[in-house]
Amino acid sequence: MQVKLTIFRYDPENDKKPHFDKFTVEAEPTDRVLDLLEYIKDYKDGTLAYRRSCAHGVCGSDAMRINGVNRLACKVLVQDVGTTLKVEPILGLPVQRDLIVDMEPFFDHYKSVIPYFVGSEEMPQKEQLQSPEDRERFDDTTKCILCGACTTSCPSFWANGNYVGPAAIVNAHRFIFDSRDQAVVERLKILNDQFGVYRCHTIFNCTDACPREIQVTQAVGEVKKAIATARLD
Amino acid sequence: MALDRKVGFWEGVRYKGGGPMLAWALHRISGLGMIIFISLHVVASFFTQQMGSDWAIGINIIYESPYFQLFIVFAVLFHALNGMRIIILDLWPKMLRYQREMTWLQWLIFIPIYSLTIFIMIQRVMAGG
Amino acid sequence: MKHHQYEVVIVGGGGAGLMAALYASKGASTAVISKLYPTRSHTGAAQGGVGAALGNAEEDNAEWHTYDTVKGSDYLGDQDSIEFMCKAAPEVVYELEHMGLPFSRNEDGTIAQRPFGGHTNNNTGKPVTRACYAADRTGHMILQTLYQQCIKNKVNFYDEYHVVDLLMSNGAAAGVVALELATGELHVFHAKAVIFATGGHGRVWEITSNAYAYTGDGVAITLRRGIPAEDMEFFQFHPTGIYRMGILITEGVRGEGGVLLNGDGERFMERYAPTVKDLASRDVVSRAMYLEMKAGRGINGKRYLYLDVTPDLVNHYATLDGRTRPDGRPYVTSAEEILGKLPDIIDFCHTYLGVDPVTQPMPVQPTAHYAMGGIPTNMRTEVVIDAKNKVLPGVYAAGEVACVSVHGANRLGTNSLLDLVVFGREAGVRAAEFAQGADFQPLPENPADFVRAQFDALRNGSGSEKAADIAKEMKEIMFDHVGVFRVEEGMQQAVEKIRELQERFKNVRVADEGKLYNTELLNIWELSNLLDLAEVTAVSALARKESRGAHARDDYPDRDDRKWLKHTLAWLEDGKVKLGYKPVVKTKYEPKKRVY
Amino acid sequence: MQTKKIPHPGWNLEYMMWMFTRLSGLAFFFLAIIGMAAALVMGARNQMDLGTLMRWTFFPNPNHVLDSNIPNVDIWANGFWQIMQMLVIFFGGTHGLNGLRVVIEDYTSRPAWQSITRLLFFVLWIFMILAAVYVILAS
Ligand SMILES: Cc1cc2nc3c(=O)[nH]c(=O)nc-3n(C[C@H](O)[C@H](O)[C@H](O)COP(=O)(O)OP(=O)(O)OC[C@H]3O[C@@H](n4cnc5c(N)ncnc54)[C@H](O)[C@@H]3O)c2cc1C
Ligand code: HEM
Ligand code: SF4
Ligand code: F3S
Ligand code: FES
Repeated sequence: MQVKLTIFRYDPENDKKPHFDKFTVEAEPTDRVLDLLEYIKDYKDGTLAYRRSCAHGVCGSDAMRINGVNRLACKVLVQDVGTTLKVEPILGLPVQRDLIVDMEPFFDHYKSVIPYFVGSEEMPQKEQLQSPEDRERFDDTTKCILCGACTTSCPSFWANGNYVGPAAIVNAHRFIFDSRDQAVVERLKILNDQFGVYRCHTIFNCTDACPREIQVTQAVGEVKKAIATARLD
Repeated sequence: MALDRKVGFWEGVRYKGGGPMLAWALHRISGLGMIIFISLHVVASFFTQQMGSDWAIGINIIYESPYFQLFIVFAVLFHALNGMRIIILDLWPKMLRYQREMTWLQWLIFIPIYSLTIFIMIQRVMAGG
Repeated sequence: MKHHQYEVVIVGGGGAGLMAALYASKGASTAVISKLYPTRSHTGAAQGGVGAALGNAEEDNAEWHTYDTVKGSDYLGDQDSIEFMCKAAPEVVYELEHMGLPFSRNEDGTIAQRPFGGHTNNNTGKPVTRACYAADRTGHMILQTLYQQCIKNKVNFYDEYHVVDLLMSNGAAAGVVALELATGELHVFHAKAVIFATGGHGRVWEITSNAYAYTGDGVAITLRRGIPAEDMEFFQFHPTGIYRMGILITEGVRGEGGVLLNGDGERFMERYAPTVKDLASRDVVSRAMYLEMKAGRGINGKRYLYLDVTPDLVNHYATLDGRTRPDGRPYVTSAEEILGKLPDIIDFCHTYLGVDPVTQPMPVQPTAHYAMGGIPTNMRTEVVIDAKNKVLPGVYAAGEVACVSVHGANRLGTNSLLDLVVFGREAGVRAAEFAQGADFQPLPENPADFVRAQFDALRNGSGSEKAADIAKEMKEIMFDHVGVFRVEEGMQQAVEKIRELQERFKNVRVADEGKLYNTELLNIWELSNLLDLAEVTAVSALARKESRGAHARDDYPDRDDRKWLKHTLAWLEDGKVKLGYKPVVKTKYEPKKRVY
Repeated sequence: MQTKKIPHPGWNLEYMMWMFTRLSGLAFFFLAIIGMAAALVMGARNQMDLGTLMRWTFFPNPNHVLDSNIPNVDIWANGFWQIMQMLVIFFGGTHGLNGLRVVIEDYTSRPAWQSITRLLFFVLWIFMILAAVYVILAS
């Protein structure tokens, strides 16, 4: 079958303004959108720039807007999105070239929420015990691959780049609800802030966009509740 | 050199969000609608009462017009129902998994009530009220 | 051109690189340079588990682990290194756990473990639970945890900097040259010690589980600088890649009781490995699959087989095998258990195949997976450059890019993640030690010239050839002739073809003249690396006239310990491959016939 | 996982207003139900002009229902309803003005702007409450 792609192009060295390029490629229904981009880069226009690595949805390189929603190009098949495609960079981060955006602000927010385990520094003799239930409690948010699809789908983040964004909250949640961690309150203090959880208005685009099917809004909600009630449950 | 991060209004609108995004937009619009209306109204009442000034009457005419009433009923009803949904979700974040169902339910409650209201209002207008 | 100076520079931000960074930064100023954001590294794709004889659920010990690894390596692994790694395993796993790694748990709160191919109880020969796992996302958790700890310890990162050359002066490391993707600018990193941790090169083959980024940059760079590559003919083909896509389906599926079936619905592994059956080591299973398909017993005669984990079938065979849980209860699984233990696999199958593994079998074929070979190092991760193991001062390698060699001719599942953390740590510690006792070597004059010449060649080609065509032809010929099964003729053809492609490559031209994010330039440069590695692989393979581990030849079906119990070293000199050999380190395990 | 108590992460404007928004949201429901029931009992049934009904419900003030055809509005003018009116106006005004503040702060990231808007809102809020209280007590 033939697939028509309209792709966002912007090269700061040559273009004043972004524009769209059209390509038509032959494809199988089970091809990934990433396969089409690869084909275009290989045979039609080598200057098309985007990120990719694993090609199966686990590294988080290729979040982009495909037909109006954030997706990983390697995790949508042609048969899922149809034969006319519009491919654009994710919103709310500066576009550096074509589909590549500057992820630094995103990672800065991530780094601001103590996204690491805080425990004792001693060299361990054995593992710290944790029951399967306690482990299960934060399983969902351990899956995050930092692709940025959630944060850049969030109207609150578009409006205000200071908002830490759902991805950062998801990663804080991963530690807040880990029974072994010892910096829970510090994280909650950081998120109990104007640019923390309160900029989330349950818009849910994040959950819809998450390629790892993390219940992002639920994670944000659980953090809000933990702050509101000073309880973890 | 990179393109600005600003997301324009239309850019945002073009993002294909789901029902909850629509609900959020409507919640915002209705909330703002109500507060602006009420503020004006309070100020107007104040002036009417104090100095019987005329412009308050002008405002009263606006909000007594059927179109405005349609809007304000919509705003109150939608905002109340949607607000309730948000409060429930805040209390039980686990319900967020059933978000889709909740949104359906909300519209299921909203539509009959609002239709009935419109029906009554139209009836009144027809009856020459 | 910008200059930077760090005592230790680490090339690669995957599991090995980050582990090295954590340790090196404790004793020396350290920078991690990575062409991908560290969290995009391929370690994140690893699924099944990290091997360590914790003995949490049943009896196990490091000795058994050592023996299994030696046997798995088809006796080509260096036994001192293997012993070192297996002994260190429990300790690093506990360390990872203390860094917050969310392992799955047993009822008693200890780290959960599952069986994996080739890992056995040495008394009974039955599979043992040795792979410590976090659902089927173990690599993801390791990568995230290490990155998180690096943030905590304020490690310096240069993300999306593509290292393109190694600098040496006076026969020792002087630094690296890197291209900053965002600006196209070249940076020179002046360093006392350089650690390579750039991962593998599976993109040489057509069907592969490996990422686009797996282009063997580390090995290619060092080859160009006169450092040999070791055991390149040994490349692991994982038995279960998703048909045509190569996406990996973890061995953990078979660990949970999944079974391979041929077109007749027969569980053919019983014929090839009567004791452990589907859990034989990977070379054995891949070869068996190849034979089945060759005999026309693929599904509908096609080149794939079924991997089946539907609970009924699993329970049926578990009963036949008399399989029990570690506590002695008979093994009975359920759809929920499978969903809980293999969530990502199920997701992949839904997304890419439209198949639900809980009710349907998955179509699989062997897929190029792991480089046992790489930059030769000793047990201390120091890079060695000849048959006498002469150390190249200041250059280190760890992870998949290195050949210690702990995997020999065939790597056991779960041993790679272990390799990363054990030798990554070792590299960090050693490099920092080295840096404390050494001075900076002077930088060579015009340090970026060698790289500029390479790039200029790519920019000024005639343009009569397309890089994509060359890549495609290379991948196909390598998969067909230097793949699971190999014969003289085929490999000869492959070598010739690769040489032809090398020639044609000179006519390739980079169309993109921009500086910012010129991904085309880098992709084509990476292709030149792949071509070099393909050539080295094919030549090394052609020379080795025996079958051992992943190197399985139709024309020499037996292992020949008398002639071939030795490591291959390959140099690239003036575009020609020169081979040499060095002995295998043996401590207590004498080579035996390998049966599972 | 069991419920675990943790130290409170701290009170601040954003936290308090978040809580207040939810609580006042709930309160509106009760106020509305009481107000509406009373209005219906007291004669709004015969009228059913929605605008009027709503004004009764939310702001039961004689002033408010002047243009209805219910002659006797004196029963509204007692202490109980005055308190109800004040509650409604306090909750409504605070909830709504705070909502407006939230919306504006969603779209402004400059700290300087923020202090100005906050001050403005504070003044507006006080004025609105005072005005409403005055209207209630004066009628
Ligand atoms: C699908 C899959 C499943 C696997 N499952 C398991 C398993 O269950 N158990 C197990 O033990 N092993 C498993 N493995 C193997 C194991 O995951 C890998 O061998 C291992 O992760 C390699 O780690 P690394 O640190 O060496 O490299 P990587 O994690 O890949 O890191 C390489 C790093 O080098 C950087 N880099 C590369 N080239 C350059 C350059 N030129 N300049 C700068 N930086 C560069 C990259 O950006 C990246 O950060 C699996 C592998 C795959 C592909
Ligand atoms: C039953 C009645 C009401 C309920 C349950 C309710 C509930 C809520 C909730 C939960 C929010 C927070 C939304 C969020 O954080 O995303 C909110 C916001 C808001 N409310 Fe109400 N509310 C009610 C009545 C009112 C009234 C009467 C007004 C007007 C005076 C009002 C004006 C606003 C405004 C302006 C906002 C901010 C909108 C936004 O942030 O998007 N609400 N309401
Ligand atoms: S939560 Fe999901 S969408 Fe957001 S960064 Fe993580 S994986 Fe991506
Ligand atoms: S889209 Fe944004 S507003 Fe909240 S629910 Fe998700 S973070
Ligand atoms: S390429 Fe890795 S997530 Fe798509």
